[in-house]
Amino acid sequence: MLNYSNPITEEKSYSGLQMREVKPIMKLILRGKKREFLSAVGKSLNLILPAEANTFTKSDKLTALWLSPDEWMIFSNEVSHIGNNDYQIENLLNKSICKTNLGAVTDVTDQFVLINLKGDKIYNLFETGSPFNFNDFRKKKASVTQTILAKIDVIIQNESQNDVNLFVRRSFSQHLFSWMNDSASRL
Amino acid sequence: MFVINCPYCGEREQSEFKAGGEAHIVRPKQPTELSDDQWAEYLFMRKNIKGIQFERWVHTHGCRKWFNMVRDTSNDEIKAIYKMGEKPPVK
Amino acid sequence: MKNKYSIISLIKNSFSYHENWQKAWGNPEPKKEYDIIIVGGGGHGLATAYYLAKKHDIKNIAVIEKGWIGGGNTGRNTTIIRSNYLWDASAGLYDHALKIWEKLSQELNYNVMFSQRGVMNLAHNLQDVRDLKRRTHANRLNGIDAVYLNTEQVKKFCPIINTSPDIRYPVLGGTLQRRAGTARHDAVAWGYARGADEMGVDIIQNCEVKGIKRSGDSVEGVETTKGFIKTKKIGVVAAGHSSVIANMAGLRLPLESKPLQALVSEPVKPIIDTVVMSNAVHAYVSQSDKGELVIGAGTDDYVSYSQKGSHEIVEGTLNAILELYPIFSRMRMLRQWGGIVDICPDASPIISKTPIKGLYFNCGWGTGGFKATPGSGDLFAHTIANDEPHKLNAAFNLNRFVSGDLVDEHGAAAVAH
Amino acid sequence: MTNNLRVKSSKFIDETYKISFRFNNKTYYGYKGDTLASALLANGIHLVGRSFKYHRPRGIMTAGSEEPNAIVQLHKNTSRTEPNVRATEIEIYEGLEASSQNCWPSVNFDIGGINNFLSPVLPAGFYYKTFMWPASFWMKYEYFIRKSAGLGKSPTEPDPDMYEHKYIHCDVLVIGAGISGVIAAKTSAKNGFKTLLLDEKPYLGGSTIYQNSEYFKINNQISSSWLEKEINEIKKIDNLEIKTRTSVAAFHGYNFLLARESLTDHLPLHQRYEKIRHRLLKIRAKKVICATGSLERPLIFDNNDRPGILLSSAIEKYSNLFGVSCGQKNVLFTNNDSAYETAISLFQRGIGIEAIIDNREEVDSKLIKEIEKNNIKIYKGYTIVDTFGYRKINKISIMQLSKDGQKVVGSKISINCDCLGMSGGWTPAVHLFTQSGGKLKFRDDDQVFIPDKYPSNQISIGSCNGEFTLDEILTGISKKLKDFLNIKKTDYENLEIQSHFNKTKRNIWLLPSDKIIGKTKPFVDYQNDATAKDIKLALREGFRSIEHVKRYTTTGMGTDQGKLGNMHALGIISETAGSRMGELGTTTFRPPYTPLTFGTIVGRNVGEYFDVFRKTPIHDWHFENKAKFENVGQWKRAWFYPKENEGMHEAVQRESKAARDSAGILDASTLGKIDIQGTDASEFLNRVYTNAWSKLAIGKCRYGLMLNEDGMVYDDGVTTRLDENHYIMTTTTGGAATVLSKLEDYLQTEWPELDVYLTSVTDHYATISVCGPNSKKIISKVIPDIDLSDEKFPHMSFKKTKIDKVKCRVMRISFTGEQSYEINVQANYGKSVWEKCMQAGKEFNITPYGTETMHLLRAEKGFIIVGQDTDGTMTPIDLQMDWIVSKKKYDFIGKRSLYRSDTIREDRKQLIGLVTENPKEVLEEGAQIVADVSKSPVEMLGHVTSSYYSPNLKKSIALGVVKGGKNMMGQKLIIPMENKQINVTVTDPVFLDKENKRLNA
Repeated sequence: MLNYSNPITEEKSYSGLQMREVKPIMKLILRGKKREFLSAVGKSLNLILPAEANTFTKSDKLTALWLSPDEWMIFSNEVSHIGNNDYQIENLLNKSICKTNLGAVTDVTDQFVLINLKGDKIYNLFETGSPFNFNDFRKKKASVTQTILAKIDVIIQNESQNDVNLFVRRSFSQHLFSWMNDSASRL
Repeated sequence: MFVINCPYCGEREQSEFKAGGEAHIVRPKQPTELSDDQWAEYLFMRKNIKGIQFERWVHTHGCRKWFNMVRDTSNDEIKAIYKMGEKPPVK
Repeated sequence: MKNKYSIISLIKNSFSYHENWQKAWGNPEPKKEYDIIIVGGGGHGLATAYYLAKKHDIKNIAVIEKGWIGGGNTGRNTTIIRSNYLWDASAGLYDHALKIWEKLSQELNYNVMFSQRGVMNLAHNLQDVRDLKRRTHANRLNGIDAVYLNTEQVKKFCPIINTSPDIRYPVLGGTLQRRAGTARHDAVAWGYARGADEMGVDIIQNCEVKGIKRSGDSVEGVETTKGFIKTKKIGVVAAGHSSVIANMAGLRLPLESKPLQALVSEPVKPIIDTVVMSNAVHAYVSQSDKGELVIGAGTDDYVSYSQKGSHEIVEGTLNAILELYPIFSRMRMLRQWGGIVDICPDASPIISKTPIKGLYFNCGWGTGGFKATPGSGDLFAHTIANDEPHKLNAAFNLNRFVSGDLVDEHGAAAVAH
Repeated sequence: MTNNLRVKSSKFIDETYKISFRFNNKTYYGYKGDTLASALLANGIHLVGRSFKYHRPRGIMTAGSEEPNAIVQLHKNTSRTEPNVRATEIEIYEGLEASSQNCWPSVNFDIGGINNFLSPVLPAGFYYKTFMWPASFWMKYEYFIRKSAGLGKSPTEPDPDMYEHKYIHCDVLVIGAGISGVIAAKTSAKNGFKTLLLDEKPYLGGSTIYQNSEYFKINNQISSSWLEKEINEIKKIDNLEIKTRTSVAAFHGYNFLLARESLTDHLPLHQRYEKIRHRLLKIRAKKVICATGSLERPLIFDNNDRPGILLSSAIEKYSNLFGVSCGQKNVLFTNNDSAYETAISLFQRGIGIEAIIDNREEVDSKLIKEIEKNNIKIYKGYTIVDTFGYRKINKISIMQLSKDGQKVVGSKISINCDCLGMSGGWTPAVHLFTQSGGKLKFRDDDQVFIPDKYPSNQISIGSCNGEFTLDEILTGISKKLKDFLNIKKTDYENLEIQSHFNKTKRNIWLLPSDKIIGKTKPFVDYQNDATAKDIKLALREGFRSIEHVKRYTTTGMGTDQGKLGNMHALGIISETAGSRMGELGTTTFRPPYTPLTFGTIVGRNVGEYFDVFRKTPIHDWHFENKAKFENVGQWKRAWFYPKENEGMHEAVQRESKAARDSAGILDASTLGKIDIQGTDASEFLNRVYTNAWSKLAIGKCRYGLMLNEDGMVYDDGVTTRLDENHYIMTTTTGGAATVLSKLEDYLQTEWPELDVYLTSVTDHYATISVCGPNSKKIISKVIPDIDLSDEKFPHMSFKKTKIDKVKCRVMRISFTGEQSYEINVQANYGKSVWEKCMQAGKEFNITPYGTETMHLLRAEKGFIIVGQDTDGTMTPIDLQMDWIVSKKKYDFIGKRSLYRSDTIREDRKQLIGLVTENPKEVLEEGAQIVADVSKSPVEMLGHVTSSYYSPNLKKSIALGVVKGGKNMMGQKLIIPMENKQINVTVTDPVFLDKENKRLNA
């Protein structure tokens, strides 16, 4: 079996803040513009993609983040097995979306690293490196945003109060995690 | 540092965006039919207006969508923002 | 004749408490007609008028300035002067200027404080090294003094640079042009103004051009806030506002005007005695005679005439400064400001005739026009007087954007594997 | 010395907390709450520094951030040293060490003081008129000029402190916590707005908080008591954040502001470790309320710069707030009622007042009556004409003013004194307002500029809006706040105010003297030694605009940015030139309001966080195996893997040879990868690449070249057709981001009709390239299930497969000319697959190679590297890659530009190969290429773009671009080096295996 080496191996804990990578999490980018695309995805996944900007929707198994008017990221709520990256959902979507020319499905499981943050100092951390206005974001349910943190592109998802998922491209993730720890150590 | 109202994501800081120059310069459909002069006009010549300019921006660090902006280049006041393909607002 | 400036005249005037100095330049009302009108009273425009009067014996000239002379990019730049350009055409142009700089204080009888403290350009990656070596070889063959330095030589020439191999983008080497340096920007404008005024040039400030009058494909004069002024030849040297003037004449130029920022620190005793430029990490620094660190930042990516740029640009520049000079962390930014620079797609200027007879443009200097001031003025004067470019500025014509024969100075910006 | 000038205890000073500090190598004591300035004054020290040009002795002039003179060097010769620190701003702390600047050997005796005697020949701009002979001597003159200029000394060690940024988004930002600011903040926060209140000082309440006079009351309470209660209340409000020691540096457009929060500068040194020193606040506010107050104006008369001359309001502050008396024999000089407030304060504290000089002739107010009642002499209608005392003022001369204020009349009166307070009225602190783009208007009554047009959602209130007296401030504030915040009512609707301030003022910018101006030194800019006569000289010499005068005389260019003197400069210019003040305009106030350290601006983005550090999934392996790394964009790529004692050359030779002789392995994960899907994917590729794509079979790969619209090569890479409507494109490492955004741009703006989706998958895959004659054997061990035969898996084709259970993609493509396989596997399995390949290749001596070897190998095959062999001026034709430019396609990006008059020239620079006469001689990359060295200047034909010693060909090879090179095969050319000439021959750029036999070997 192949060894699995995810980029962030340590869980970090500070007063009011815990950070760790959650893996392996299946992640797919879905692209499409047509109404049929949305309904096909809905049927295949039993999940309605969010139409409202900066929000996400959720089913038992999956979460769907709005990224742009024709782009979503869906990811699995539970971790999957190490050593197997053949995803049923991807195959299903390939059939219902790609083969029917309704849109595109791309596996980005390792394109993005999911870092989960918990605690009441999450936003204090973000404020040290992100220009985004989190005032409403942190209060609003099911909010998601793409922005910059420490000069790096990130997707931030407000899972629930004091529980946030952050997605960052893998090649940036160790640098960002180190930066976040440096910042967190002084919050 | 502007606040830009992305037509898809809402108000964001300028640092999430990139500017793309003058808007509504349509790429010629038949470049081979153009003279060198006409091609140069498309390629390089710009109005570079001091005043109300129509220009393109992209939400690079957000939804990656291009859109148009009407901005007064003399004081950087943003007058309007509209999506690609939409008609520019009349002055 | 103006009274000559010298230590003797200073002492002499001190006895009369400096009450008897003459005006450096006058404040005339515009005449009805001039042989040549120069639009734009920055360094380039004033130098153009000066050389027209001096070398081409045309005295009936007006320089029209919408604000105050030297108030645009001349008075807002970081005053770096060098001629170590890659392409033959550029090297010819900028070295022509550098040679004039070397004698300018004496020529103008005005101390422009041209200080040949050397300009160093740093390399931070392997492609930088190739590019700088390429440039150095080209410079040498073009007769321009330039040498390539390895990291230790860089450190020796400017000991405060952090040349540790452990920094994010270590200094891998650099080039040095010793004849290069800095000058006092205001003095250049004022010195040319005084010289031009003495030969009869009218310097008209607070006079804005509102229109270019044409008859057929020739110019007839300019509409200004002080009325219509007739002329057969107009030389436009309006920097960031070139397109505005061009639009008046129904002309489009390959220019975009963007904010460029610079800043100075509080003055301190001498700490850096040369000019160091780093393209890769975007940091240009020198120290003025007053003791301020003079730091050039980059341009923003949008068109703006507001003379304001975004804070990120300044922050990014200081970021790079601290990477290369960690000792400056506790130095303080005293003042920051913005200018409007007109940038050509190939990052080279235009000194050219136009399709309109009698209308000439000198523009597109981007972020680097100051260094060319004397050469640009001299060659533009030649172009206007003879209705024909000098061989040194022939390559900088408008037609290159049609033919494709660009002078691509920024093309060498590398995108490596 | 004891604190003999500490006259009265103050609640702002903690006299139980004694602090020792050093100034000019002597130890002194002060109390917690003192600034360095107040502590020095308490110790009887006025002389703090020397001026910039004339090295005149200078003392403390103000009690705030506008201080021009009292600037010191902190902690000389240590890593925490800092030049030009204002003694009036720095709070003393245990261990503080300060010294005077710009003087030698000491501040009391400074050799540079000789400049004061030379001053007759050093008028404004003297340096423009001299130092020109002999011509070559400027550098020598300049050496001495530079040495004598500058103020403090730059640090010479890295900064031990840390800095941080914080982004704040608020509804209402209130700048300044004086009485107006406190009222505004309370009103805003109580109405539900998320409010931020900032003040540069360590305490709240501005100047009202130490106001202790019965003459100024609110609701029948002394104004300071009333305000204190308000302050106690606002501290309890939830959605109000208050930050003291926080100075707003810049006010940009769209209500974006920068402020510096100073966190440790007031702490004893040993308490600062591991703490953030400054925090740069990046504030975006929906609304901004400027309550920035006002600055007292000095008065301009001969020798108005001696130590012991202060602003009258500063004397009051030192006495009321710090309990320090600046002198025992005070004289106040004024043109308005403010100085009488000071006088009353001093009087109440038993501090001696010798006299008050008031340039107004007939004035009367309750304040003045109070002074007169106490038998303090007031000289009405008088002006000071001179002052005396070298290191400290000891005497003044006064004379009567003529009716029109233009002359002095009568005889001189001398008055002894040890301290002089000046009050020239008040200047609203509109700096931030104008920075934001606000336009000012001039109010003739009291000669002040006040805000006129607001460029963003903001207002100015209080004295920065020209409301100087308590009643002026408080009567309008309620309505203003209601309008601005759009609220119905405030707590301040019906305040009862008592204010006994007579507003008359006699403004004379330059006070007349009995001497001709040429003999006087009336300073306008103290720090830069610019006097009124310098300004007049500039005007005489034809400098007309305020900016010219400012630059010529250096007025307002000091570290105080002319906060005190700029108005006087304007006034003197307009009086001399006969123009009206309002029409002259003002000089531009540029950010920052008070200087900001570079460290603060940069924050934590130093050292390892200077820039992002991107790593491939296999990075750790390279690191463990001692690779040297090369920076490529933000990536760190393995450059070469030296074995013991190997230098780069040896390592690269070994790696290159191994790759061709047996097997090499390269981490190519940094290449950009773009997933392209959609029914128009083929059409899209047709438009963006120069070659045709429609007929590419599924499962096949093709090399593509991308141009800019100007026809110049922009990027290249291999694209694979995965399915009918599905491609995977690779780009160069450096080009990945720009290519994707360029393609998106075309899709969204030019070709929205195309059904194409682009998604970056660069980071999703680890890309492992195994090349060499044994690569097939190695891959067959790693992926046994796959048929690797040339028939089933030929060059330029692709297969989906699995390694163990992990799906991956394998392409048979080659950048080395060797048979070569590229495995793309999900990143988290990348390192494992790499190790598996290493394991499988062990018997074949599989050799990891880095970018340097990759560059060498591809050069042997004549493959270009975009950015190294091209420089933005090369077309595909120039690269001798005509074959890749489709003649059939109607259009693609850049096509039209290939047919311009210059791009079709035959003698453009073209890519060629070069071999040296001496096969051992390796050319320098970047060296120029010429045909003839006899002519001068030498005509340069081109340059060497890539150059290596090829261990496989056992000779030096190079690529270069040469004018007309295409038709120069076999021709001899010269590489002219500094000390020698190297003879070379032009060859085909493909040095090895032209027939491509090795691809299938």
